[in-house]
Amino acid sequence: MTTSSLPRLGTLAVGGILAVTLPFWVGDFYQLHLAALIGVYWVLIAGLNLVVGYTGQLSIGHVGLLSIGSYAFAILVGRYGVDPLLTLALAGGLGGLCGFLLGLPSLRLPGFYFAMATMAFALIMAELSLAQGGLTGGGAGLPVPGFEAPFDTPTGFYWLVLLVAALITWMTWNVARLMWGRGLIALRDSEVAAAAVGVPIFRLKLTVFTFSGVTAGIGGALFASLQSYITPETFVFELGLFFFVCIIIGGRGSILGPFVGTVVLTALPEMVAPLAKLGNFFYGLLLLAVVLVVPEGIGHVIKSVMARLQKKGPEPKGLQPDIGRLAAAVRRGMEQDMQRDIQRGHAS
Amino acid sequence: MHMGTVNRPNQILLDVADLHVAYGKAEVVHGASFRVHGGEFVVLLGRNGAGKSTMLHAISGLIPKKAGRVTMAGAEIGAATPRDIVRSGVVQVLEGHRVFGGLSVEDNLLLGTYARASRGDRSKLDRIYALFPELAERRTQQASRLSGGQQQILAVGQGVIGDPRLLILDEPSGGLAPIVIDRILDVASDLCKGGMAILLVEQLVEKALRHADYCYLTETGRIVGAGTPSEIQSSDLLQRVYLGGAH
Amino acid sequence: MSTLVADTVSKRFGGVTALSNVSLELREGEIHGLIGPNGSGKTTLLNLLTGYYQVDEGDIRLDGEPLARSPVQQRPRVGIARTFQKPRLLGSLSVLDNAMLGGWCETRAGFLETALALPRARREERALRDRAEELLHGVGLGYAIHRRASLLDHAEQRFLEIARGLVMRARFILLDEPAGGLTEGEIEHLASIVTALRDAGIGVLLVEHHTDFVFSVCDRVTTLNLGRMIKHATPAEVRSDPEVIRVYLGA
Amino acid sequence: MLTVLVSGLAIGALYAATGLAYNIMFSTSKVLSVTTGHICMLGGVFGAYFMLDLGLPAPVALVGAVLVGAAFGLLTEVIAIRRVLARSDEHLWLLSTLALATMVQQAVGLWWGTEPRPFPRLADQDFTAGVLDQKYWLPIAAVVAMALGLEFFYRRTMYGKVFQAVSEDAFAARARGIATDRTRALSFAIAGALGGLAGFAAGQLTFAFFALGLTLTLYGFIALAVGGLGSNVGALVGGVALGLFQTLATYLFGGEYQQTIAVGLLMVVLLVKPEGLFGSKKVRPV
Amino acid sequence: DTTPVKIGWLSSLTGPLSSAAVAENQGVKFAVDEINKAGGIDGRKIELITRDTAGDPTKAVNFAQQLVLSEKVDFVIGPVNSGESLATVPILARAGVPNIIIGTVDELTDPQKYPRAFRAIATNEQWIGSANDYAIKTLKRSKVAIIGDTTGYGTSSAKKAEALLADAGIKPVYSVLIDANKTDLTDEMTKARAAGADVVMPWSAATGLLARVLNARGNMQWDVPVVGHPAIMGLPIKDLLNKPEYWEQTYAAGYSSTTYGADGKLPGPTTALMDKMRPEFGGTINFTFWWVTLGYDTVKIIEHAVKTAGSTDKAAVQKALENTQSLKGTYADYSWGPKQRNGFPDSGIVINKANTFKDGSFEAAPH
Ligand SMILES: Nc1ncnc2c1ncn2[C@@H]1O[C@H](COP(=O)(O)OP(=O)(O)OP(=O)(O)O)[C@@H](O)[C@H]1O
Ligand SMILES: Nc1ncnc2c1ncn2[C@@H]1O[C@H](COP(=O)(O)OP(=O)(O)OP(=O)(O)O)[C@@H](O)[C@H]1O
Ligand SMILES: [Mg+2]
Ligand SMILES: [Mg+2]
Repeated sequence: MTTSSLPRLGTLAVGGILAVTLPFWVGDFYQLHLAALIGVYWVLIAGLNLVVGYTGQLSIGHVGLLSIGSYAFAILVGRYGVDPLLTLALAGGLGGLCGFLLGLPSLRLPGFYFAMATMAFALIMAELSLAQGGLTGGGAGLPVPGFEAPFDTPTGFYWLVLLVAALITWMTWNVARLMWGRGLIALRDSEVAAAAVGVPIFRLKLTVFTFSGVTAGIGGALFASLQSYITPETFVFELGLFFFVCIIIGGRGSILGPFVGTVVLTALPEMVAPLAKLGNFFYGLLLLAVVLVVPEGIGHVIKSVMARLQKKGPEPKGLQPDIGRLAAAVRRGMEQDMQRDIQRGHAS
Repeated sequence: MHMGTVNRPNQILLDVADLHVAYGKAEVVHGASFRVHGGEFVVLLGRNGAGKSTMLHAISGLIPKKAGRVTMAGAEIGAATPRDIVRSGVVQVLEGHRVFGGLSVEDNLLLGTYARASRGDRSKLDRIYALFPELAERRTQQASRLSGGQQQILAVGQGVIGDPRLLILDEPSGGLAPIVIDRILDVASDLCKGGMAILLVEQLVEKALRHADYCYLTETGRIVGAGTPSEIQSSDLLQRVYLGGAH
Repeated sequence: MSTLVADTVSKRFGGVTALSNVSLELREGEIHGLIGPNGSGKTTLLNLLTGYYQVDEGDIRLDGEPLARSPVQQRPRVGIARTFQKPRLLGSLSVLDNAMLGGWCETRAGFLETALALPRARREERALRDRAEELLHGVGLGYAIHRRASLLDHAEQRFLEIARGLVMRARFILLDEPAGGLTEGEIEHLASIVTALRDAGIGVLLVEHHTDFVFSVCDRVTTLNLGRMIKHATPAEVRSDPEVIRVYLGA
Repeated sequence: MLTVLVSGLAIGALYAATGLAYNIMFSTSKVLSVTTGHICMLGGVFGAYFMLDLGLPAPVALVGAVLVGAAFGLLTEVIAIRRVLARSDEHLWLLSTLALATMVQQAVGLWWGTEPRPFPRLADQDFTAGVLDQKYWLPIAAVVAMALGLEFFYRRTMYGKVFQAVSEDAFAARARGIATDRTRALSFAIAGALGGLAGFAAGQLTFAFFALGLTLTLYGFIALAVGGLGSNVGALVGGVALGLFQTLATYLFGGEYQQTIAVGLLMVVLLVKPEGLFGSKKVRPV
Repeated sequence: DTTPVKIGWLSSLTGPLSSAAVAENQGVKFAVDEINKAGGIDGRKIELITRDTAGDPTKAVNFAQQLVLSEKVDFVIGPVNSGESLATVPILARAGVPNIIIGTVDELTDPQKYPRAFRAIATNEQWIGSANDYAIKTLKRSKVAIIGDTTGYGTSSAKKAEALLADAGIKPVYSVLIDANKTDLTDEMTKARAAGADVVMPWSAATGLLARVLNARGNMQWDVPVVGHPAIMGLPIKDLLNKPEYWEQTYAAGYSSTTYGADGKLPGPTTALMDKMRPEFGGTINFTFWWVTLGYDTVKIIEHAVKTAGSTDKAAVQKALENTQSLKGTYADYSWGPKQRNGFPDSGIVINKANTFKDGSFEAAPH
């Protein structure tokens, strides 16, 4: 919601070029695989970030929506031979629909209730995928086909993921910086204030939650393809927790922060074997440390470091109304209002 | 800087010496010293943000002090817990009608006696109800359902029922009807006559001074003047403090 | 002329009758004071006008259109803004963003339009930003536009809430104890702002215990006691009314 | 069929106990701790550890389990709650308790093993007693004792009100001479002790199993939400209702949709009565 | 050529169901050490690269990618659990790396799709089939109650069991899936009895569930045999039983390699390995020893493959394994063929009596 500055654009450009050219300079294909996995996770997390980081709705069960996208992709492409790219879109649509249906009752619930409802949803999805063996292969799971050329190689798949991730990131960035972002943060910080300015609370929550369902569905399809085989055990509850933790550690109300969180939390345990052994203990410890030490998250730390770099002098104080300006602005507003009414009157 | 050398009758009850308080790195009270004598009605005046509430919170042990001595009836309470400070007879009514919204009016009042009687002292209720009849009418009502002003009255009642030796009132007039402000200040005066010392922070300077025995002026975390109400009113210090730049 | 009317409204909470048969007409281009003892129902009336509570009896009308059943979120759409006894702001956002939030109802761009940053979304954003900046300078917060709202002091928060209501293009703005905790100087600023709003044609409802302020700026004053209206007249008449003096002003 | 009812009652008692523990912690902090189920898990695991690995007699082990529970409750408050509440950001406590719960579960898994381990008999009774078996009535008795004890505690002291005052406005409570940190720690310790007791009493039913915690956290919460947050009667009724409902559903339709059914129950109740069966409505908004 | 032979070992050393993996790991490590001490395979040392997947399929996929793409291993052993194996097998197949399979799920092998995946362990079908055979032919029972759990493995095994029974013309009188952590099974067992079951067949790897089946049976004083998953013989079960005698009349598929003969002795190779490894276990063996033999054999199979192929060339290794007949191992004798990827012989399975656990091995069930 702040104006972009030149250094910021520069960083963005360098980051973009690095990301696009990654396959050419990365050490080996394993690292490319990791990069693709990060991208896939990010597709989901970027959408979830609007729900958790901006709207303050603590969904810890997005893994359930992820599994829907995954199974949809595996079944449609694997069994019915639907075009993978088309299925990617279909998976997004299905994820959105399920997000909508899940949100419809649960978004009315207050904080912790909602978190528990999403957790229960993840468990229910696991139950269903086991019980509906005819569709999902039950416990044995399903093989997942890859994409067609040019996305059938690790490099091609990586670029596909990158494209989708970039698109979704851009969309969430737009949402966050424009009017909707304010509305979402208003829901998070003060529902009373939100209602007072006319923000339709439930509709907003439902909209972003549905959007996060779409990204989860798309992410799920990509995830399944990357995994090449899915079983109910792929979609453990801890994975949902992981998404959530990425956002919190990254920092609420920021896009860069959760992205950094996703990268670090995905890559670190793979790179540092002892951490992998500790598994969830490590995530727990990290989460606790962040909550206690930097509750605003990595994103906030980055921001405040930047702010310190471009520090200005002491801030001025002292209310001094400018009545002339005020009256002029109010009058102008009223006139525009009247014109609008008149126009609307003509139209109707 | 003290103007008057007026005779302040009784023994020193509360003695604050060279108090410094900081929020994080920012110090907002820079060495304030003042005294309240037994049975005295003292008013602390100063503009918004001068640090009055901060001083009071520090006295009550609600926020840490950076430096300075606070004694109550000769006993050092600078490092004591809020609980011990309340037990030593200092009770503060916070600004901004802070009551326990989920509890009933009566339970709120009983909590005012908790520090001294851990099972609640019902015997004092009637006196409060007599002082504040609007509370009597609503004794079983949830405090959060009271209007803002009614909550403020309840907060004052909660302080009074604790039967302190020193009652600290931080802007009790906030959100009150003019007539109720007068009543509350009268009640404070009466309590004072009954032997309870009062330390009042107030924006309504004239009303406050009408009841006060002694007055301190604060500015940006310092005490910049003191004296009896008439001394204060006859000097131009008051004007300067409220218009800024009294140094 | 545009009016916001409470027509013989009553409101009960369990056994307590907070309001009974109270009527009030707020006209555009007028400052209307609402005073009364604590618990006399002022905030309740304000809550009825802004939709936080539903009326038990009577009606709320805007320009003759019934409004009583429309929800809170609907009021800003028809031009009714309010401020709170305790300011409700978004501490993590800048002052400008807080003010711009007031423009929610005017923003036509939907979610997808915004996500794809289509021209209309960007255009609306620019227009709103300009307008909010003007109004912030107008209420005197120009120096703090990019500050986090959580860093504002009490008075600044109050003024920001008013600016937010103005960004909303409110035709009526209802202020709940706006002078509470303000210094004399700040109250003067407040008075000049409120007067400017009236002169620009906005209707202002002022719920306030700071009687000097009320009597100096209001065009008309309504007094409540125990949920009933006891006096409705000019400031001078209300001020000298024996009943008002008895229950509210004191000697 | 009788065994179905009794075993439903027994597991429901455990849910109810978890719900009570939630309530106690909630009453001073407005925090719904994710560690609540883990407290019961620790009661079971440590009870088994004391008796089987250390060879202590049952009463000593009971005291030990209760103490471990209380210590963990205390730890939760000190580590995950105190600082977080001081910062007063809405939901940070959810994260900190989640973190602690994850760590505890993983640590117990590493130390105790991820397989369920046995919990010894407490009373001398043959295993053929059917519905009269101790594994059923011990948890039921424990939760009844807990409820009575709590009721007595709240009735005879002002703690109920003090707890609530602390949860609503800790700063103002301190101004009234309430030692808020200590009070909150006390409530967490009590919740921990009672949770430890419940986990111990249900040990034969659940075995000493590291992953019990998260399940109980969920079902205990559902029980509480159904019964009404903040109400102890609600926790009891909700727990028993959920236990019976679940066991009956499994009995009639098999276990494939166990969670779906439990959550379905919750959703229905919340949609009809958002504050739960015995909960109280929200207070004045502005 | 002295470059090391790189073996990737995807093990779930932590997390739920880690006990099998830990035992297998001992066998694997022992075999590697033994071969390396003896100079390696044709002079090439073995380099073992172990990755702990904690049973999580996503981690398993990552590590599988890492092993083949970064570490460029010559072989992969594992993973242990079916869920993770299902996910890694196609990846390893795509990379063309020979994979020694130690999961039992039938879908893991397929000569067309996964030509280089060779299974060493018995299949689920072999386990279930021989248990069914035992219940029907030896015990002469026909009214079967099947109990599965709601995990992936439990559901698919229960389904398989039903299918195999159907082939034998038997429809179970009672069949149910239960949450693996359900606290009490009295009602399910009561229902099974009411349905007239004369044998109970639990297909679940969850220790708690299996113990509760036996406890419920004992508490009800129901005299019915239980024939089921090998986990029901494991030592952890013993501790969870209300009474030791509840373990009577309980049978499961075991292996001839870890079954005491009529003379009270274990087969020669097993005894030999046990004696060699005993110092590592410090005397008695308190886990099912066949996990160790399996782990040991996986490395020996690789040794055989490299020796036969004369290199670690992947195609040559595939050829070598495809032409392996009756390779003598400790756990079993293995034969694979061009169309056969399951190397474990039917004859290697013996039904064991659960409560005869001694030194990690069992007695044969009565005939
Ligand atoms: N919790 C806090 N953290 C940081 N700074 C604070 C905090 N509370 C108050 N301050 C700052 O300390 C200074 C003194 O505030 P204080 O509330 O003590 O003033 P006051 O004299 O009581 O004013 P008022 O009349 O508005 O109540 C102010 O500048 C205020 O911004
Ligand atoms: N939600 C509620 N539930 C129960 N009673 C309520 C509720 N809201 C208001 N009341 C009661 O209605 C009466 C009027 O309250 P209201 O807040 O309107 O008073 P007010 O005039 O704004 O007073 P103040 O000047 O003190 O703010 C009070 O007696 C109050 O206790
Ligand atoms: Mg103050
Ligand atoms: Mg009010």
